[in-house]
Amino acid sequence: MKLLKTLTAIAVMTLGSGLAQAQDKPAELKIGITTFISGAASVFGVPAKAAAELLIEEMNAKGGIGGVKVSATYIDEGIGGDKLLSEYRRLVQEQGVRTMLSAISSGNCNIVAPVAEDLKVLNVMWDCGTEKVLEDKRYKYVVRTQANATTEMVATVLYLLKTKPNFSTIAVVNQDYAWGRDSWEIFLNTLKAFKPDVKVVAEMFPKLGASDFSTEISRLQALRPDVILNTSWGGDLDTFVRQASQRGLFTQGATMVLPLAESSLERLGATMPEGVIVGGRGDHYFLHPETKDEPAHKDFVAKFRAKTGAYPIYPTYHMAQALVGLKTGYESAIKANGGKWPSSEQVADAMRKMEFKGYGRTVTMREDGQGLEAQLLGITKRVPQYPFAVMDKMMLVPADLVTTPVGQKSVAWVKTLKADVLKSDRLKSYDFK
Amino acid sequence: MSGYGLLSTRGLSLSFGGVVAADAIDFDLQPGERLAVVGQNGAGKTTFINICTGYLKPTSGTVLFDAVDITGHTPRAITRRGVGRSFQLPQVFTEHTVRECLMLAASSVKQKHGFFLPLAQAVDAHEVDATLDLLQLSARAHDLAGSLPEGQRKLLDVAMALVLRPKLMIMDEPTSGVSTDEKHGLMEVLMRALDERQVTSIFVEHDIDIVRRYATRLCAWIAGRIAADGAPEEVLRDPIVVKNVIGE
Amino acid sequence: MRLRLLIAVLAAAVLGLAFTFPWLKTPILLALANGLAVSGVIVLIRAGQVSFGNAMFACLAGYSAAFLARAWHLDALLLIALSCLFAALAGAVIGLFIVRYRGIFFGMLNLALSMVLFSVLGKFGGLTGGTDGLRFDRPTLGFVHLEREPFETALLVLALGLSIIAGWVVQRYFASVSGQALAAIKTNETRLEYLGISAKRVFWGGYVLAATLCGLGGSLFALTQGLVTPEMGYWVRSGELVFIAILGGSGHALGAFIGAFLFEFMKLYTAALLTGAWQLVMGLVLLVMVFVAPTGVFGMIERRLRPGRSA
Amino acid sequence: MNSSLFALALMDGVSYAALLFLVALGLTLIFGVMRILNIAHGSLYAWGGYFAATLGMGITHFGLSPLLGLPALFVAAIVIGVFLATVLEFALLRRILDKDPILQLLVTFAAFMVLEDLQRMIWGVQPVFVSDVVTQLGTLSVAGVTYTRYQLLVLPAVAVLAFFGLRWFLGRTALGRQVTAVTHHREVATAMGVNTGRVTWLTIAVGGALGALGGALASPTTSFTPGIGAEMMVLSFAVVATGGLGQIGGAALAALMIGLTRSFAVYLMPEVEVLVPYLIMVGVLLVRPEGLFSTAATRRI
Repeated sequence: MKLLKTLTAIAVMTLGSGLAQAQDKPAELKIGITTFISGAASVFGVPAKAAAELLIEEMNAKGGIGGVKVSATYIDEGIGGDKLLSEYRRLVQEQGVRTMLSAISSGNCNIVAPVAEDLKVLNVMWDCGTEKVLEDKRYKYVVRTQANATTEMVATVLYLLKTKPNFSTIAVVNQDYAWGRDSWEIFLNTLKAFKPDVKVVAEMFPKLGASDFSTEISRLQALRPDVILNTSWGGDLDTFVRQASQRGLFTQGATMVLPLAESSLERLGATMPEGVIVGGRGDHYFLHPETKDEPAHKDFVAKFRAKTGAYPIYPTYHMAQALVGLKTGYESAIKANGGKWPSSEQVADAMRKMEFKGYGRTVTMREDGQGLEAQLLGITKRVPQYPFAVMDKMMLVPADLVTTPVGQKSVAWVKTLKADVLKSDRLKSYDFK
Repeated sequence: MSGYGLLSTRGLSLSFGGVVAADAIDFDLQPGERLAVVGQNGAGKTTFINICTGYLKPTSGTVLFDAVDITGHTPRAITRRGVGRSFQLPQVFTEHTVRECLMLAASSVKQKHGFFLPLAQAVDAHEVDATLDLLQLSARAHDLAGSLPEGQRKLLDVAMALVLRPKLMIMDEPTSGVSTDEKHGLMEVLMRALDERQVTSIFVEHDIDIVRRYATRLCAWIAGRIAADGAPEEVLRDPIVVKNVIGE
Repeated sequence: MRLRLLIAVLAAAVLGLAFTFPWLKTPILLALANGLAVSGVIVLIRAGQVSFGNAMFACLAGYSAAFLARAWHLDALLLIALSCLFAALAGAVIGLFIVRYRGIFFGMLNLALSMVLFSVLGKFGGLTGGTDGLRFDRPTLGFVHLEREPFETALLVLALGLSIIAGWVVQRYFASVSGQALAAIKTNETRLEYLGISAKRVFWGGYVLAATLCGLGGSLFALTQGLVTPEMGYWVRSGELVFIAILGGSGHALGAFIGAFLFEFMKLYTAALLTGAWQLVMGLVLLVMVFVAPTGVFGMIERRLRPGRSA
Repeated sequence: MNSSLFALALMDGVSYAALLFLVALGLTLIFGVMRILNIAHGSLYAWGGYFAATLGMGITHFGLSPLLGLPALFVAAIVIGVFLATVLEFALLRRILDKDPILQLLVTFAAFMVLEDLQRMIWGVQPVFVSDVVTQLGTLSVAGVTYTRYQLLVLPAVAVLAFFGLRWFLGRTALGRQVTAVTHHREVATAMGVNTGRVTWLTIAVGGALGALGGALASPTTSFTPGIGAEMMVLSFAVVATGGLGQIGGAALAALMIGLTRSFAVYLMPEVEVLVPYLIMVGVLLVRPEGLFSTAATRRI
């Protein structure tokens, strides 16, 4: 009766965890965090997890959220969408978690959002980019504490046009999955709004986790486009940059646009050449021109380096935003609730009408649950202070300029963009200091 | 050329590499015969059997069974026409019991390959038991075929062919790998079985006594050809045979 | 017979647990879905063949269920039936040429085909939702609209019933003429031919049955999750199915389900207790099984049940 | 597609095929002697790459001469390859020779899973690479396209050397002949007094080293991340099956077919790129069920 033994064993193990409901102030606030611990995307997930541990510890030291200590359980997104879903359910149904921070992967956000709604748990999308999830369906329990793909891509186009107004051809090498395809769609539509006559000379979508881009690079070298876009990340991006620089693709005069490369700068070290346009999916950077000297930020960078030996990258900042956002949301909900502990919907509701500040500019939340987060881009530069490239000629793009208004669809909206956005005096530029 | 026998070949040739395994063999077997085949290893005995039962395809020539051209047919098709075969290395289902092996064979006669019809119900038990008795395997009926000693494996090998009710039974060295003192017992059982079922038979044999005792006709194979063919005694007296086959 | 009793007890235990601890429903459903797919794998193992691509049929069934659900909002029962049918058809077609192969080639060809499916599903995102897969809304079950909880309960009972039927079918098949001939493929195909039985046709039958069972598992999996992804067909998934078969024991359909449950809970608790060591644990368990108990857990139980004969 | 692009695709294809071939060669060699398809071979590739990268970092870290870069790759490959292969052989493979092929396959599958996680525990999840070697060797320009000497010359050269070296070893040397003997008929070889145990171990060591070498040589141009082993393993399977199990020449041809078709696909129809290896494999096996170079052996009955 081995099976029966196992089952009863589990039964006993789980007997304790009853259904911790909202309303009465709980002993601790259980939150579930999904992040990549295995798989290629763990280059984001693992640092983000480290940041979460760091920040939750700090938060609890300062009394937690509304006087309640926070305890986090982590789920590995690397196990695949379907397994993730059952883990997610287990956390909610078995351990009675009512607050989830999920997810990194856009695919996983699309998966968990409806389930969260169905299970009536608050789900904070803390890092995923897909704009569709909040544009296609109105959610009650789902919010996002950072920008979305549209904001990021439109800002990237603006920065490209600011730094290199005159070009006629572009080629793209994106990972072959939702993010790679969608980000290119938005980018191209936006670009066409400003430059209707731009010519796309090659669209290449090597598979996610590809280990060899030689052929793509040869093709790019033969085609010699003015601009090359690559929105990939992690190992794929590293490999591409390395193989490209080994083969002198960077020295051929094409402007390389790598909107996620902020997360690879330290890893790539000397391999990353100067003059490449890089971004970090938001306005966060350990050398953020406006916040790098704020004590809180400095403290975070120092602690994070002490813990992991590396500088924080954008996913760690997104994690920080999610946690600060959650705290702000809970506390305003508690206030609204006359000091009583709020229900998930009350918090979800409060999180739609609040402002909060992580380590970048203040993020404003909209009624559709989408956060308005400014965007920071720059051009790589070598400096003696760091063994890796840093961002120079940085530009901060306010989110409202480049984010689809509530109720509109990005694909349609970006086509309506007018060139005068480029002249906006709210686009602030900073050099590396 | 006379008319065709039960099994006939015309100009049957097969060569792989440089080796000529069958060299324009013309051969006729009449119903009721009990043909022994002698010849040294590599003389082409097994090759001949393999061609006749469809395991190998000849480079040229034809094989006829019951005056029907079966050249190059699959072993399956030829078996269905009524040619049973046993092997030098017994081919049994080592992970089935002796009885299951026979039942499986029996089931194929009826051509019932039901997905749900249990094997036991698909075959006629008497038939199976009769064959088991006939080849003195009843005692081992419920042992795994893989666990049988060589001699009984040989019997099972034959039994599986015999349960198909063949017109012709071709046995490749039925007594090889069996100790000399068991050989005669084995042959007795086999021959009784073949008589009772009135099956014409061909058997490859090295032991001259056995040939003398059981064969009605003898063919001597040399280098892919039938060097001598006739009544056992005269063939065994044939000097070429004495020189190349018996080797005295 | 004691085996029947055991099955009854286990089935009761499963239901009992599901009702006592609602959160267990999802894992139990997944285990049953896996068990069904694995009972298909066991059929192939009977013939001495192991496929490193059988998850493709689960994947195909899952996607067809998802398509049908999105296109016509069919009832869950219909979805299961149709997607199984589809898997069966796919198995029949692929089987036509794949039954010519044995051993490593059989395994590798299945793997290759499943990888083709996997890549195609990932590539043509417009149609298949790409690597993110397809979501579909909870369908009616027996033409009744159900909330998540009752839906899961109903689905669980249904899955349990289907599993018992499937197990019975498989065992019945093993005892049948075709089933016995299938087992003979493992030991002596030549003799099979010399009995006038077509090994290929027999194997084809087994392959189609295996595909159908995997399809059944896949459709239940899809209904449980309301989501299908190409991952369902990735070759490692097929590897897991074979792993489960060895863990549970390939001698009896029950082994498939025992294995599937052990697997599911191993997974749950490794994920929770030793995150990041899942493959390590799985690998070690597999090694132990192969060397210590090649007949799997069912093999051990069976020896208890009838001390006389050890298969 | 004009002739210069054709040339480019050709060169990309060849350098890709070179790596593929090295890995597949190891796999097919081991199969030849043990009749076991070693699924853990993919891990050897990954470990080779990671270990080479570690050595490379060591070189830069201790400020040793960068000229050591290239030799270091081979050292890494041989050390880790022989080490892992030996562990596998003594711990597992030699114990399963007489087991059911299914179980054999599963044992190596298990070994693969274990090695995958161990590798993640040792080298973590961050992409790992060291590319100094490539930068030193410099580049050369063909039809206005810059190639690294490393990819264009070194990789194919190593592959060709491995191919003929192995041919020579198996055909001309006494030890090689023993290996061939074991490949053809284990029992007979043993009867003839060949020390099968030693020969087997030798072959596995060589095969393992080749797998690791594939990884080591890939490490300067590729980021090593978890999962890269599984990736390469499925590919090398496709190569070996297409070429015919145990067929060295077959592996070479299959690797070229797959490498070239893939790179042409990137130019002509990028959508099918990922499918190429599998389509080729299925296509070939449909026509030649035993793969390109081997022929069906009729069972003695």
